[in-house]
Amino acid sequence: MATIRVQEDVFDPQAEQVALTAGRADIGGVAAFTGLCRADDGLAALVLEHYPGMTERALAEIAAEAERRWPLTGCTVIHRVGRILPGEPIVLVMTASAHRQAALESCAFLIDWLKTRAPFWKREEFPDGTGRWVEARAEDDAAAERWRSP
Amino acid sequence: MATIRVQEDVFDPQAEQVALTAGRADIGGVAAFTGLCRADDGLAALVLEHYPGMTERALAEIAAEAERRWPLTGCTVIHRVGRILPGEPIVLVMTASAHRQAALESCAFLIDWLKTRAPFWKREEFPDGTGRWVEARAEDDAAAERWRSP
Amino acid sequence: MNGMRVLYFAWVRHKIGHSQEDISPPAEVKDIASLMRWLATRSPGHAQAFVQPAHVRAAVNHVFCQPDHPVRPGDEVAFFPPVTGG
Amino acid sequence: MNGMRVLYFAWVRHKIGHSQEDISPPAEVKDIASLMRWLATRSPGHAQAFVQPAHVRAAVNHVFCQPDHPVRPGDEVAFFPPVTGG
Repeated sequence: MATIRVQEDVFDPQAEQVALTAGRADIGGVAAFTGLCRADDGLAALVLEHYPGMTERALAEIAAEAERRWPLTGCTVIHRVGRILPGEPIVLVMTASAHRQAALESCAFLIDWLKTRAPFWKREEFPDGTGRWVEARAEDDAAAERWRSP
Repeated sequence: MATIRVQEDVFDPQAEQVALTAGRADIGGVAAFTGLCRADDGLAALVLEHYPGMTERALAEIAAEAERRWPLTGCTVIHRVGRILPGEPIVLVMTASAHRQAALESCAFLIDWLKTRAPFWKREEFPDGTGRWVEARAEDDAAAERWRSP
Repeated sequence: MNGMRVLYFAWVRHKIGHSQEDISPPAEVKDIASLMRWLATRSPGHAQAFVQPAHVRAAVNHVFCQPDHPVRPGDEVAFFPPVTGG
Repeated sequence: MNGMRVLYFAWVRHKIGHSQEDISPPAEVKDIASLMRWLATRSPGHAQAFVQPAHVRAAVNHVFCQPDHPVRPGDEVAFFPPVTGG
């Protein structure tokens, strides 16, 4: 039921929100998180690599887990791959529910789990032509751990 | 620094996100919550009343509190008043930060505090012409209480 | 000026029948609680609006206040139900 | 089919120098850990990629796996650093 997309193109959060809510009057709230590319350390671009085939499966499982835990009317996950410039969006997670807390919590859950459970890798490119693989962060593991089932 | 608006017109979350992020490359994430009008019990419309003068002040104080608690690069709160039809948006809160958790948490904080600390009142209108004032909910008080300073 | 402006919202306004009035309460009206008791004597609608004072919230000069908050000439005082926005 | 397809991503791919290979490991390679040890013998790049096996994650047939997870002929096995999407 969730909408899952991996794409090179920039996405439009508003179009996704319309798709999630059009023609319905049972949705009390839509929560959305857009992750953006920061120009840390003079970054020229991020290059996003993924594991085609596994990525879609991992994202669908994460979305299905959100739908098991919260009463959602819909859920959208879009992740870009390829070359992404500073200021551009990287990822969108959006959830809709009759209830505000379900939308807010599931949105936070989706981005936390996506960061530790979906096969994407970021490489930073700098203006002088050098590059550096981004390292996984302990804070992201800790954020994902909050949502572990008891 | 926050953008605060009380208006009758429908708002455009995407335009607000562009306003919050345009020309910057120091934002890691934007969190947004849109509250929508549900057609509960066959509702025909919601009529939103507020206290002009106090409303703007209350919303500005709530936004300022969010900016004190989290390192935000920007924050937008838009609340509609007047007659709102099922499926239409009522409220938008949007926060931007270098850090994802700051954006997500402050967004949840803003909507929770707004619900208990901004002078808006909802009246439900039904197709038969009857009306009913919406009653405050204990869950909303509990949600706001989570954010009380120690 | 000797008086106060009082505003009413939502069902408090509905019961009283108008949204604002300028009043000059007697000297013994010193806080929100005593102002509510005095307002309740002004009409059957006022009496109904304030029959359960604990169900009514107040603001003085645009700030939410408790029943023991003082009121003074020149204040803008508002009475309303618990808020339900968002 | 007797072999396995192995895929490499991110710096594991960079160190090894290509993104996939079809291999036929000996019978004693029964799990992810022993497959990593065997792959490390194939070239200096492989050796460098697997020098600290705890820094490498694995998936078998598109599912994340621990080092003791079995591998069998016909499996698609992937090696990569901890993920950094989002």
